[in-house]
Amino acid sequence: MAERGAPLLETRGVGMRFGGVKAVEDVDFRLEEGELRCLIGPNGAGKSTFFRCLTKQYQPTSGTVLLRGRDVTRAPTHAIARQGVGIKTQVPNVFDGLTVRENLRLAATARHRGRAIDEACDQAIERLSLKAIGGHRLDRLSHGQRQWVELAMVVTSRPALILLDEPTAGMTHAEVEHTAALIQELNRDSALIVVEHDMQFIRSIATGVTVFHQGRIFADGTAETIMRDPRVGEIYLGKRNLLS
Amino acid sequence: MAIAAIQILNTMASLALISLGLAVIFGMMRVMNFAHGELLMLGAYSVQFANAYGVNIWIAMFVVAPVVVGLIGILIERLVIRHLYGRMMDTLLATWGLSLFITGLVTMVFGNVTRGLSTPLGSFEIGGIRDSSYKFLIIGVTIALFVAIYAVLRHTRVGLIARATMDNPRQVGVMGINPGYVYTATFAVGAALTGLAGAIMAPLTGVLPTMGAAYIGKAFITVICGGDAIFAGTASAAVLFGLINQTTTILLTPEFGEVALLLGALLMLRILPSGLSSLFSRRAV
Amino acid sequence: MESINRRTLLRAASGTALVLAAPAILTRRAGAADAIEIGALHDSSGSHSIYGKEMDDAVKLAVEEINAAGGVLGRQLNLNAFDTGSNMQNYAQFAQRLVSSNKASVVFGGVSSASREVIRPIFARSKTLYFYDTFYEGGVCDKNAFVMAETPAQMIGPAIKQLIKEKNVKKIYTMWADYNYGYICSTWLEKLAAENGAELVAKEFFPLDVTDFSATITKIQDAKPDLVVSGLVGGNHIGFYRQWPAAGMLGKIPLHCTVFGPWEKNLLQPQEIEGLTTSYHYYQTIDSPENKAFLDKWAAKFGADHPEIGTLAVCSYNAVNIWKQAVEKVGDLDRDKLIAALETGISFDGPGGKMTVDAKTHHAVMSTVMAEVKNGEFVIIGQNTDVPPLDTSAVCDLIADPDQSIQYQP
Amino acid sequence: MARVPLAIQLGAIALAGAAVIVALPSFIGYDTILQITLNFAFAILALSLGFVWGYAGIFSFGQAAFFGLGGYAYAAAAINFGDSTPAILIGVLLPALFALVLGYFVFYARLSSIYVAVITLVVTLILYKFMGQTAKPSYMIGNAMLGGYNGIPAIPPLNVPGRPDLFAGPEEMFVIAGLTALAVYIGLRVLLAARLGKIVVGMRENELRMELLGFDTRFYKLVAFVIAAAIAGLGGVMFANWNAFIDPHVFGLGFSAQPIIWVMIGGLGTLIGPILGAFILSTLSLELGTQKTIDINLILGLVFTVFVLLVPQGIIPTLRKFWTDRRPARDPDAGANASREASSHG
Repeated sequence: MAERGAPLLETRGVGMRFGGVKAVEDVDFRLEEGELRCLIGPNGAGKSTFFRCLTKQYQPTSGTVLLRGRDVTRAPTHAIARQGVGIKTQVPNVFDGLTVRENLRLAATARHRGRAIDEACDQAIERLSLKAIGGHRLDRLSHGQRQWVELAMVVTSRPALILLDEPTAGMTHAEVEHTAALIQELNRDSALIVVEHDMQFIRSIATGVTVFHQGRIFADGTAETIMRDPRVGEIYLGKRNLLS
Repeated sequence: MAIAAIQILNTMASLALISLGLAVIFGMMRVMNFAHGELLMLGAYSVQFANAYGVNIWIAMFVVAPVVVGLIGILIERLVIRHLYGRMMDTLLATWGLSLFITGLVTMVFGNVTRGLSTPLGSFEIGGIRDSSYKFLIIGVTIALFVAIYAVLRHTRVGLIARATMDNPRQVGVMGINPGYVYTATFAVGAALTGLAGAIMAPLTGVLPTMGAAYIGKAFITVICGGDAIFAGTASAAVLFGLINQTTTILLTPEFGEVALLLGALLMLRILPSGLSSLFSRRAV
Repeated sequence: MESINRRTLLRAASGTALVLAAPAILTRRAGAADAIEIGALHDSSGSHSIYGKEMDDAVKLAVEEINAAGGVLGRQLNLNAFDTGSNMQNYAQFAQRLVSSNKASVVFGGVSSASREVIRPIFARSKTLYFYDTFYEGGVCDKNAFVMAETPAQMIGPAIKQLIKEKNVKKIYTMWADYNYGYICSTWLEKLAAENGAELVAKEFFPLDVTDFSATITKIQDAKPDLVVSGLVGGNHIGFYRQWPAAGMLGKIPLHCTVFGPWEKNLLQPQEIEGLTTSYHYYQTIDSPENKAFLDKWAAKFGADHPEIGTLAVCSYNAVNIWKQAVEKVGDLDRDKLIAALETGISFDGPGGKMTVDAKTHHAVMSTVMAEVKNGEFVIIGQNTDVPPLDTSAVCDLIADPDQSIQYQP
Repeated sequence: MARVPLAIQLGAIALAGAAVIVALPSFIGYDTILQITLNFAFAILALSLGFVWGYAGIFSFGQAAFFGLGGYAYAAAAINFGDSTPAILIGVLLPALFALVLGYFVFYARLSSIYVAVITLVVTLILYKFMGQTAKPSYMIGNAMLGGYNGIPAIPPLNVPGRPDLFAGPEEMFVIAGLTALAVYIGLRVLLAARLGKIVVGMRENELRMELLGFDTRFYKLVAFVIAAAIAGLGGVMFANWNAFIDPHVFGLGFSAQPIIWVMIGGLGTLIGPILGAFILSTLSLELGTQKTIDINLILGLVFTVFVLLVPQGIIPTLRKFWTDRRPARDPDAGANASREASSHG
């Protein structure tokens, strides 16, 4: 039974170490229903590791993860997905040999049966504006289109929470804009956690930002306050400038 | 008791010895060489024939067999393995085909008869019990080979290149070394070590075309269960499985020895899915 | 030691050419219309070929001789010999082929016990007379089948009696291949030893793929027996005969081997097996005019440099001749009449001495010899005549109960 | 291009196939009947590997072991019951149960595919060693002696349920084995078209994505593994029937290699390919066995190595590709569809 009034997602003291290296340490994190939150931080800050602790691609070495108050710390990836969490990884994980529609059908099979499968597919195609390419095989699509198909696959299960790992990586400027619009569309039904680098993008979508640094939560706030915070600029923007 | 200890050491050493060439090829090239047993067999045939034609047994064993099988290894790498890098399953299948082919060829040319040569070195006696001195040779050669490989990998330029290849094959090209040569050389060394192992085992058993089948399973299990640190892993797996096998054989009978070895391997993989060496090492040597 | 010479290589090369012509060879149908079709199934290739080859050759020699002398009942014999390649699948297939396509009236063959048990029911069902000519664990009791080879009682019985007496044996250490043959022989040996006042201090069984015997060699030294009996079998177990002398044990404790013919002897150096004893119906070194004549014929057909032959060849050769006598006695090829004729106790004086059909068991009463290896030769050190298959006759009586087709286990 | 619905397609294959199988024994010789019956048993084994390897992406060395277990289980049960009907069931269920335990051990530990291959190999070798040392009279299952290296002879043939006196001769056996192979083929086609098939293929293509979508891939791998083991067991039942004999060589390395060779040569990721591979190679083995000049292993090994190097996809996918390449490409998707069909419909 879910606790009444519990946040959608909560972590208490989550940590992940690889051998002697502490990639994530003592992270307390809360996300309410319907919220949209971006995780940022320089490379190696632990945000992607934290993301994988949530999806159980990594098993956290300490702490607890709660979904609507239910302890899912030891639950495997598929069980997390089954509890209404849609996950999109950094590298597109799609089925290249299948068409867009077949990809969506396969995804919808996870949660629906019979006619509901087609309905879920239609709806996802509609919401992510994929109608024009519905019959194309994935290996013929552009990088951006493949990302959107994966988003659509995530949507077919009508998740309460969607986790996105760098959804705009490698996209053109126009594609990034479209993706921002899609994310806001998805946010109408679901809460989202987005791991991102692109500050422009974050400013265009985010209501809340959590900054990671050296495996810990460094700062919390709205996009505007975080971007104005000089300490963040020091650890994050400085590095980013080096990279770009 | 002393005899039992020597026999256990001997089993460990034999296991390590027959697995060493496979470990080189699998560890450095990620090639599953299923013709490993046949390379052992070719080593045994080399020593057998060289000796029959009057070559001194030690020269036949330590020079002729590794050279012959090493050359065959070069041939195999050039003709088959070369075209399959990065496709581990395909190397496994192609070398499986090769193993059938080599068995068939040897059967046709030399006939399906067991040959053999007498075990050299005579015997020793401890506490009224006699045993073959050849066991000391096996134990000694195995230790020497592992020490030599460790030294080469740690302290020479060749070793550095080899370790770099294990780490990241694509980067070797950047170092100005033709990766093709590294692969050919690696496969040749692996084959030569296998040929030597086959030659050393030959005087203990019969030499026949299908003898490889008796070793391939054990060698594979030893290497795979060793895990990522390929040489230390293979050595420790050989020690563990040798102990299990020979202790069971001494206490019960040989019929249980190998079954115990295999069951031990199964259990070990369940407890340590990334191999024995994950217990003590994160390095790739 | 066989050497690779130009001929071997040529043979391999011409093989390549032959396989291209294979379809033509395979579809060839030989033999005159009135010939008597007979079949042979032996492993001329594969792991059992060291036994099967000489059996196949012996049947061919016997058939050739008979044909040269005018055949049987005035008809030539047409031999359909298949190489079963040491593969049980081939046995079933070729046996069916002999029965249905070739319409063979008699089949000689089967090398291992397993192969015999695959084909025996096929011939029983199709009422095709069947001869099995390999020494084996005994106990087959089948109206349709005749076994013209040694059972444990014949191989081990007289030899063990002689050894116990001559060497004053009290304690025997035994080792066996871990399969049917080993288990049944060990039981039989235990009984024989007890009758002669000795006891078995160990019965160890080794899977056929074991190659390392060092633990056992240590155990034997601990047990300090007066005699070691080995029932080890096959290419891997040869390892024992190499590791025993390597451990310095040769001559320290007498070693008797139940399965040790020229096939095994040729794989080892004379100094590795000096003094070892063994016992069969036949060795090539038997000194008799019959054997000399036989060896001359064998050399004429297969070359003077043929590998040393053993009891398997002679048993196979005898079987064909015993069948021939039965056909001549009856005057036709009717199976039931032939069985009746064989049960009258037909006997044949072969190269290894007399072999007589035992009506009750369909086995043979035969002479046996014991040999000791000296300088790499089997030197005959004991001879026995008319040794009965006591193990099988204790359980099997096909005269009293003819409708049987089973193998008794002790 | 209009596509024939799967149901009609399969119905037609079933009818035509059954008609040919029933009619064939009247037209071919006794030898050929026996050879093809054996091929049918092998085809079932090949299908089991073709499914679990080609569609579920699990490289199992152990299919021959399940085949052997099926044969042994059938043999022991048939000898004890004297009636083949429950024995068939046991011959299918025992390997399935064994696969369930082994698969749980392997897949729920999330061992990587190379370890799955090695573990199935090790288990096969254990069975080989174990069965090889069951010559002691104490290894009896009821009235059936396991017999060690000599195996179990005189296995009772299939009979009409409840009537052990009415048993199948070679011609009936041909029809039974043929129809069983056909049924397995059709069953697998149906299964692959159904939800389970889609999930299993999705898992082969992208295991992580399937997990992220909420599929428990451990469970589906286990299901595919167990189904394949049951099918292999059924093949083993047919095999044990065919020569009324089974021995431990079915657990040997050489025998275990065979289905892998068949699937590889026929075509991985198809169902017709493995059947074809089994038929071609098993026939080739027998015919080569009757000549002595060239060792059969030499030819098989050569053929196999050359295939891996030159035709790595196998016969069927290569033919399909050849066929689609030759057709004029009116619709840009036609080629893509056809080659996809090769990879997922069989």
